[in-house]
Amino acid sequence: MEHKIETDFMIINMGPQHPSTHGVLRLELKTDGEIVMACRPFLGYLHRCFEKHCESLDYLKIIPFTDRMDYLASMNNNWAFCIAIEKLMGIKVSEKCEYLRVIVGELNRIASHIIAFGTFGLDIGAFTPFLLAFIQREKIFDLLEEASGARMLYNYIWVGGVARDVDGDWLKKTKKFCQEFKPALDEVDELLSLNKIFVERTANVGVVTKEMAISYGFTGPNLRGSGVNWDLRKNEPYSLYTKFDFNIPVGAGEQGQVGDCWDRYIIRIRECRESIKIIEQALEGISLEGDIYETVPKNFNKMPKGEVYARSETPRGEMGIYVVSEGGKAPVPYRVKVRSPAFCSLSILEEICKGVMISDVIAILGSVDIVLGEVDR
Amino acid sequence: MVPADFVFLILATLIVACGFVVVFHSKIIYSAFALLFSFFGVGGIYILLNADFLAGTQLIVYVGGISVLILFGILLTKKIYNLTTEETSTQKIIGGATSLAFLGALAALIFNTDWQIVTTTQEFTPQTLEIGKAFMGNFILPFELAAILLLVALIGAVIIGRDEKKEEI
Amino acid sequence: MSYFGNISKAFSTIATGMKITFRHFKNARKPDGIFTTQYPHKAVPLPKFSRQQLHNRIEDCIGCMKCANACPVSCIYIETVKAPAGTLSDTSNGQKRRLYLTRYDIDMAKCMFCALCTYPCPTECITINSDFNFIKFERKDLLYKFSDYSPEQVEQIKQEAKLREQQEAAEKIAKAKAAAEAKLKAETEAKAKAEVPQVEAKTEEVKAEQKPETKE
Amino acid sequence: MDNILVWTMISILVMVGLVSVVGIISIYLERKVSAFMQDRLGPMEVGFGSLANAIIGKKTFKEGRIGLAQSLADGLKLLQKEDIVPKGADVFLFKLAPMIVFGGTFAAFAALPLAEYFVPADINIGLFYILAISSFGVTGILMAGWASNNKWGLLGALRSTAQMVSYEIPIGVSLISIVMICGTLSLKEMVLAQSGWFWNWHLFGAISHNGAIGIVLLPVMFINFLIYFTCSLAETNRAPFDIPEAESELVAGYHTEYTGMRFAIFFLAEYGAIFVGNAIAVTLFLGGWNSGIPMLDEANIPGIAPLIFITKVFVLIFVVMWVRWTLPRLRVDQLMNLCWKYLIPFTLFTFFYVTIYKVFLT
Repeated sequence: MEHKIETDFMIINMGPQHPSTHGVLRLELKTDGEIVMACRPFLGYLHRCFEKHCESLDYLKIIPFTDRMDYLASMNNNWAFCIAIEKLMGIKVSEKCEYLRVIVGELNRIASHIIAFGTFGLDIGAFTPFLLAFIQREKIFDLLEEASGARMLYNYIWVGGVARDVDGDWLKKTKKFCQEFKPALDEVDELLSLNKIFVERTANVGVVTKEMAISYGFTGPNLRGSGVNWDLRKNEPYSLYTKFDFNIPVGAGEQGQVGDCWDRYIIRIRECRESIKIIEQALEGISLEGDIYETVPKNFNKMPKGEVYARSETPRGEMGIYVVSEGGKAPVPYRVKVRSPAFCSLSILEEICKGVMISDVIAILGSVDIVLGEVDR
Repeated sequence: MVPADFVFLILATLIVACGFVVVFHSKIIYSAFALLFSFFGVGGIYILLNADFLAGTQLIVYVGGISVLILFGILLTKKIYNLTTEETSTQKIIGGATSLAFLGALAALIFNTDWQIVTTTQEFTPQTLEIGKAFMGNFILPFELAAILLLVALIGAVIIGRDEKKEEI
Repeated sequence: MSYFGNISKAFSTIATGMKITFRHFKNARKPDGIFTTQYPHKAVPLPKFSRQQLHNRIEDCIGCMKCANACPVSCIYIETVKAPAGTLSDTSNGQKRRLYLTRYDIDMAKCMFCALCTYPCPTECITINSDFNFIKFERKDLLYKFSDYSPEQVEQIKQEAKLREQQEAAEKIAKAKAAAEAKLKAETEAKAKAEVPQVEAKTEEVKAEQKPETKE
Repeated sequence: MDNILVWTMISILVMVGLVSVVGIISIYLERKVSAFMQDRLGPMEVGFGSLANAIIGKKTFKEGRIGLAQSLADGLKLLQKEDIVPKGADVFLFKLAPMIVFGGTFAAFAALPLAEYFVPADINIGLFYILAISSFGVTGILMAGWASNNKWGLLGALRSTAQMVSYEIPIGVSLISIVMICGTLSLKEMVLAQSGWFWNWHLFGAISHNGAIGIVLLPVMFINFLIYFTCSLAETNRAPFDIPEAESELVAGYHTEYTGMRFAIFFLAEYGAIFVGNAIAVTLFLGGWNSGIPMLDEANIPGIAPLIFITKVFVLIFVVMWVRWTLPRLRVDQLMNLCWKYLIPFTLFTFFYVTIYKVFLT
């Protein structure tokens, strides 16, 4: 046919105020009817100058600011920063503190994954699994509040130790939670994972191949969803992770292709189970004797000169902290740079959101699980 | 004046007014919506004439089907928010003259016809049964022919649609 | 997947899901079936260490500024005036208080609830408690003033302190003068015994010594 | 003439009341059902007493404890809200749209047979009329989407129309099977044909028409019922077919820009449409106002017929809500796939089956 009906592309701004952009992300969609021809993410609506801020703050004072980066996994952020500073200062943290860090870190990983798969389900349209999972998240918050004093922004893991000690009662409660959590997770899993509509919506959608994932710097569950077996807890163990027995779930394309949204989703559910395993082992191993403030430095006046890069596995992937210290009597870092996993995950949107439908953009965005606080910092 | 006359006047005004909007409004979307209401009014007239089945069909086919299709087509075109019809004034005189002549001819026909006004005292009877019987009885051949025609049109549409899609891919 | 396989899969998975939601619906009548509570009527107790609101027991505060220095967002404002010894009572853990706290304000609008200020406090007077219900209609109401003194009292204290300072300074100057005079006297006495040129140089030395004393 | 006018006014008023009451009850039910399925409490504070207290400003009545008046209070709140017409919107069409949507639903209420003596408009082609008039609401949705000058609204309207137009086909074909068995389009006669014991319902075949041999229609009728139910979900934009107002995709679809009372009218119309859709299912498949047990029917207990009918409809509405709070949402193309690849072939099959039954077995 020679005569072609001309159609115009419609440019739609998805966000910054939109129910499922997970914060203040703006996506500029160029659509042909329902089909997205191009998708460009615009960031920076939540930029709070975290890195610049650090240059005028004491090392201890930076920790509450790291809470606010990835506000869904504050513990892991605290931890990443502390690992960097401890590496620079050469502090060896006591075993009790490490156990505590592992427990709260993994609890927070579960809480973060609950948000990830819960809101993913919400984006697809299933409301109930989201709320059922949130009940468990509340329980985790209760535990973390008892340990640290806050429900979301903990400021719990300090350089050289942790902020507060826990008692045997808390350990018992955590153990009880672990037992209660398993059936609750199974319920959500049953409700959502294999549901035909859910599978239709997520399998074979937003496929990120192994090569693509690596070249875009994917880390964490997103990378493992694409079939790469890489987890810093196993491959470059820090803290006590060599002691625990756990598996790294890897996407296998059970419902569609390797690296589709369903794979990224199911990895998170399975990782929750592994985290529970780790917590249970840590609860066995921990002893309540010992001082948690033992290795906490009194001040940072004797900070060595130098630079350090440390990375750790947060729920969203590999968080790298780069700190330059001027040393001597300056108790503030000269420069702090954060390599945030969500930022790298977000950058793939432009490539995989071509030729999909508007509903798929939502699914893809939900499945890569970004937190804008961490993207913009 | 009986209520029926009153209703008729309302419906007739609706149809004619909407017809004017269809022709004269500069925004094509208004024309489309007006066409829809015009169809709706015609459906009302059918009810007034005791043709209930026909009225239902009018609603389901013209209002629910054809108008929506037209609206759909308009909404999918580009620049939908300020789409206007082209108004060229080259043919104004000829066009006006033709339509006036046509109107005059129609009027003459209407006034010269000897309309037989039948006043029935019988109750309203449903038409569905009779229509069904007519379709399956005396008029089976035209009915089937229409069905075949529609089928051909349907298949043709599918084939045209497919071709275009192949090109795109 | 086959056509009918698809259908049966859809039916079975949908049935599983519906079963689960119906179970929750049915369990809603049971006491533990519902997770949420009606908040103002029934509140979930907070743990003891919940970090919600900063509080300062002003009678224990010694105005050491450690909390203000520890705050990452600088939301604690402290002003102190030196008090004469013995006028203020000791803190509950036996520390001496030497300063009038004319201003101890915490701006809860700026506070980020990290509780870093509570750790270095030597008298443990600044605490973070679990009272979360401090909603205010205006932002300026979130500036909590802990100081005991009213503005007039503050003004008075400041004036008194100024007076005291002046008095002390004057006393010191007088003392120093007296001392210098005494010295001078002694020296002149000594000088009278010694030779003339040495005297001038010595009086200059005394003057240099006098200066830092008066400054204090 | 006077008589006709008075009666028309009365029945219109009754129907407006019925639509509003149905809307309010369904909204309350929706909130409670969803809450219980998600381990929440749902509305608890606003009882009729507390609502009255709030209105008169004194504490005279006893406060409510299960939030019965919540949706009424919501309605009152929406009435007081500012009525915003977005800049660049087509004001006339923007204001007309909710009326048309509501009008479509409201007109459909007229033909519902609540009881043998209570059919507001007992027309001979009741079923046909309801199908026809509810297609009128589609245009209102298109109008709303276009007039609000919002791209999400437009997308929602397009989706909604495409969905409603294509789902009308399986609905029509599945209902034709029943029409063939009954030989009438009148809803009243269809219900009358199902009186007596519950196995006379069309859901269990055509036993009431042809005796025991009607049982061969049972599987087909089950399929028909399921298909009709699925399609009525799609027709009323309910989950899992709520793509026109998919909250996570299109913000709120065609009523994104609507506020206050206009939004409330859309809301009422939606719940009204759900009621109509399920009322047709009850009328055609589940015996309408017959309780299924002759002892509990109108003949023995006067005045129970409308209650039975409404109860049955609300049971189905509960299922609609249950489905909504369980299932995720389909994508647009999958929705069309489901319609053209699964539902239409099956309805055609049942149609064919019923034809054969009608021709050879009766």
